Amino acid sequence: MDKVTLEVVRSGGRRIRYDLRYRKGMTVLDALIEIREKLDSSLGYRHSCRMGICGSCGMTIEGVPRLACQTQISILKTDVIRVEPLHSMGVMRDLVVDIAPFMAMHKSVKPYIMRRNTDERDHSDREYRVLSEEVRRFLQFDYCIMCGLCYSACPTVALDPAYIGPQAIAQSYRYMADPRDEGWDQRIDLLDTSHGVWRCHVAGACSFVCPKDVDPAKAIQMARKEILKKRLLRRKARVGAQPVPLLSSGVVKQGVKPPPFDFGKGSVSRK
Amino acid sequence: MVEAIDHDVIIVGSGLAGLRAAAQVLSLSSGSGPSLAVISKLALMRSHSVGAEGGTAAVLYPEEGDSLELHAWDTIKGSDFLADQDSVWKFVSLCPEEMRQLERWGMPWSRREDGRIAQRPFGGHSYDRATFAQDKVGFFEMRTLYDKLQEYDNWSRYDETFVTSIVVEDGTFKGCTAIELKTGRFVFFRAKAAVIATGGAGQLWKFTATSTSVTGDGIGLAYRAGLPIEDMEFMQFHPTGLIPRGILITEGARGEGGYLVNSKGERFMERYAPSKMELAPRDVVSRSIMKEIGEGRGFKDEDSGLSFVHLDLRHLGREKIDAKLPFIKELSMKFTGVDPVEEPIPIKPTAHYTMGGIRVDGNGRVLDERSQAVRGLWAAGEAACVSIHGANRLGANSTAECLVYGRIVGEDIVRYLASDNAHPLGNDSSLVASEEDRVFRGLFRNETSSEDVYVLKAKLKEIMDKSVYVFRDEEGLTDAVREVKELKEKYRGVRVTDGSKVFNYNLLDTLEVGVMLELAEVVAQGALNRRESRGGHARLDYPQRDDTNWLKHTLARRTEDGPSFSFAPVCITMWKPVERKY
Amino acid sequence: MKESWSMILTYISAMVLIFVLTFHFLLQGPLAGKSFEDTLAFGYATGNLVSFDFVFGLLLFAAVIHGLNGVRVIALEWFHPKEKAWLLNLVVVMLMAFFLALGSYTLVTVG
Amino acid sequence: MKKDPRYKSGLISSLNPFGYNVERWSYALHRVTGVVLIGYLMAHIFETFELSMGSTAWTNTMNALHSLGPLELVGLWIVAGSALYHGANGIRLILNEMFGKLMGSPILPVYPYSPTSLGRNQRMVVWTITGVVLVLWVWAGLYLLAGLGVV
Repeated sequence: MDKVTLEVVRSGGRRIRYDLRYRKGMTVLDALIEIREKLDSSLGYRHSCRMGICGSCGMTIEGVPRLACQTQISILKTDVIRVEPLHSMGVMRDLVVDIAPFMAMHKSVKPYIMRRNTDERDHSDREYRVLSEEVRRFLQFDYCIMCGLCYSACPTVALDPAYIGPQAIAQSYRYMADPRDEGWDQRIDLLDTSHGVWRCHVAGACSFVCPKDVDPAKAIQMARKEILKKRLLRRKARVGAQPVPLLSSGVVKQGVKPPPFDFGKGSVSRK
Repeated sequence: MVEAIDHDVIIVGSGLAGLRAAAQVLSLSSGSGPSLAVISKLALMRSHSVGAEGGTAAVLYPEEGDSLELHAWDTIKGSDFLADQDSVWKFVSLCPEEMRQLERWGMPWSRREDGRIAQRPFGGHSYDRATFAQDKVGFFEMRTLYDKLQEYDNWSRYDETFVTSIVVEDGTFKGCTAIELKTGRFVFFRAKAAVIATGGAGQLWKFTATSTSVTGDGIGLAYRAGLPIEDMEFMQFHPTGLIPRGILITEGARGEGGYLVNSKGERFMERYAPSKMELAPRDVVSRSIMKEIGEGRGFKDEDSGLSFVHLDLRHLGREKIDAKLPFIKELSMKFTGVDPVEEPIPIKPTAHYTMGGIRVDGNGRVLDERSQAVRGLWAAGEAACVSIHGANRLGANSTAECLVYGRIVGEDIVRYLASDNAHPLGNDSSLVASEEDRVFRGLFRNETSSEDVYVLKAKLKEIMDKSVYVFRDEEGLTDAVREVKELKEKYRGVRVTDGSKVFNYNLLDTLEVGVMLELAEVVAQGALNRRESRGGHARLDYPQRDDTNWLKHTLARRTEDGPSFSFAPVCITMWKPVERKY
Repeated sequence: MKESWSMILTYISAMVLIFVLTFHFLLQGPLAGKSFEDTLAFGYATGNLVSFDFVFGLLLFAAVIHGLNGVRVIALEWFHPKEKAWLLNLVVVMLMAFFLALGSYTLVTVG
Repeated sequence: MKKDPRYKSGLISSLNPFGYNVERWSYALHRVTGVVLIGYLMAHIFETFELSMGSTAWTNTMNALHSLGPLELVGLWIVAGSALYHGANGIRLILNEMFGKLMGSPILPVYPYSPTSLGRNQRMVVWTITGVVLVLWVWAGLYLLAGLGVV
């Protein structure tokens, strides 16, 4: 197959076809770039990193939300590729959708380390002691690049714009499972609302489309378990990880030594 | 009439430096602090900083053999002694605090057995001081900082707002003009303080590890405002860029034990850096790879026509690759169809980091041509040239620089606003009207566009890849300067062909190419002037480093017919330059 | 009143329903040697209600609570009421009360 | 209910599982069967209410139902199928939602990705349920429509 056609849904629902020459390893984003540079400079779409890590180029390709930069045309097994904007989001121009509500849902679950002693968190010089297996309990959910694919694949989001969405709940659980976080109770009350975690019905579409295997469906069920632990089993919040003192001042090992200073040490201001 | 938006502080660029500066301003003045705005050409979490993979250098365990002096020495030696040593000292002493500050904000650093932050070996560092989080350290740092900003409500975010120019009048920053893509509005941000943190200019090259948004706009802002930009000819070519696009394969792959192998199956690095081998600094490794390819010991990729060598990770085994380098495996399988556990990865040096940038002092304040600080204007991260990297940056020092100087700039701004000489918001100046005219009437004139901006962009990238790459010579550089000047001439005939007011990416591309052409001229001309080989700038016709008359920073200022060059002394406060061997 | 309580109620009623409906479907028809028409006979139907009145009471409550909670979930998602959420809850509760009353009346009068 | 300005959102799009994983199909089925069951439950409560009105009222109701002809039995068969699927899938959902089973524990993702929530445990249960429900549904069909399957 040396020719490929992209049928792009433009603003107002117009479907326009573009014919391109196919190159080995060509992705949908390559095709879109070629369209804007050679065929139609008014085609609106977002992109930046072209290596699947920034999350700008989410769109619905062949009916399923995907990242355009990492979707090889060869795996789509069709000569005419249907490209549409992400579902369940407001279209602003062609394939550019409004991600502000999605970002607002992320902010609504307070996704940051909460500590009772915020001064120690913001202005001390210690580090919290966290073991590797403790990191493993939440790290998978920290891989989220906020591309919005799970949000647009979720059936409940399609129905209920007030639903906070799989991404936000997965981030809330990421902080619930972080040993350093002491906001367990607050996070449970934030999720346990009529448009919160209970609106998820385990359709699994979020985990199916996630480009980074963050598995939000799993995070949501674990968040649910935390809520049930609190409501039914009357479980209490555990104390966050404690700061660890800096290493003792005694020198343990002699390291490589740089050559001696040619002048006195210290910063001579200049320029 | 241009609509004015007032803020106390505006941060242009939302990468690591921008977000860290915002986090510092907000956390210092929790609650009633200054009105802060973060302006970004992309949405807030999309900046290229998410692509940083390797690690962040910091002296976390001085008791176990590391020391601030050693980190400073590695950085200065790595920079081929062009770095300003007083800033390097300030930088290395603040790095450890930054690592722990991010840890307290939720950063998922990889851990040692005793629960402390882990570190791993990295190129050019004589101690394993690259703090890492899997192999996506930049991404996790961005996530941590972005999440930290969600705690505060007293700041406003301007996603997808492209800053076209900054207004600096009689040594004071007044504001900046910008286009809001969402509405197409042309706005004038007025502020007492601004930070330019927009990153480097890797997109001047075709084979580059940078995102398509890294076009050096911030450096262009200062350059077009008449401020000097420094050391632009020093461009770092990261040795391992994935064929065919140049996507970055982190140095951590070599840090974990990967080998560089040529077509004869030899680990050729022992010929170029006998002691450090693959973990020599990036300029040394890039030059070695290009020599191997030049002497016919490389491979050839039929589709893209690029020649390359192999990065072999097979001996590391599946467990170690999945545990320590999962993103590398994902990238090489997704973008070049090679599973690093079974086959070696095809790589070639790729344009990666801009050592040069806006000239700033130790506190990140932008300096004008008389080396006086411009009131109310800072720059941080890759866009700035404090010059702690000099001629070549050590791996893992860039994310560290963004964090350290993001914090320094944040603190400096809060101090500046608290002091009485914070000047009132500037009134509308004539520059704003002329900028609006340049952008809208200049590029939207209706007669047909005689030049296609994308053709010019492709030609520029070809030129830079051909003659301003790892190895440069007099003849190639003179051609490059001439051809870039021709492209600039043709750029006058460019018209924006997309008439839409909302999300006009064609206008964005056109403005970006304008900046790229100006910066390319500075890079090519600067490289032509510098008749020596130092760090990332390697001249075939002047292979030796010439400290007697080239141990100085290049400064370029914009004039009507191109950049005018001057020089500035290098601040040597710790070590005199010595011969650099690895 | 947190949303979780209504969901916990739904879950518990669901678990009850699994057992009670297995009884209602299988033990009263196919496994009891009765064809479908036989089960419709007035005598057999009332006999069941009398002898298993407790089981049918449980079945009624679990079914109505679970079912109408489900309706509430679907309505909540479809209309996503902001201020008028209490109205939706009220309507659902009233429906529950009505059907429970009707069902209980049948059980009481027949039993 | 004003029209949702978001692209391809609303009831139809939320229930459209095309191109997605099998769990999304079972979500749509679960919801549809739920609506069928609640409809039948309300009718069934009214119907059994006739029992308390004496045998003549009961026989009239039965005759009214029989007047529907085959529609009545086919309708009941559909309700039986809905109850079977809704119940069986409900067990899977409770295992997931209340007890957090079948989802697997957090892992470090390794490319090529396969989320554990849609992994072997989940799929095994999904397909066993579908098999069991189909078998029972055939039995219900025989029982209702052909009067067979009586033990």
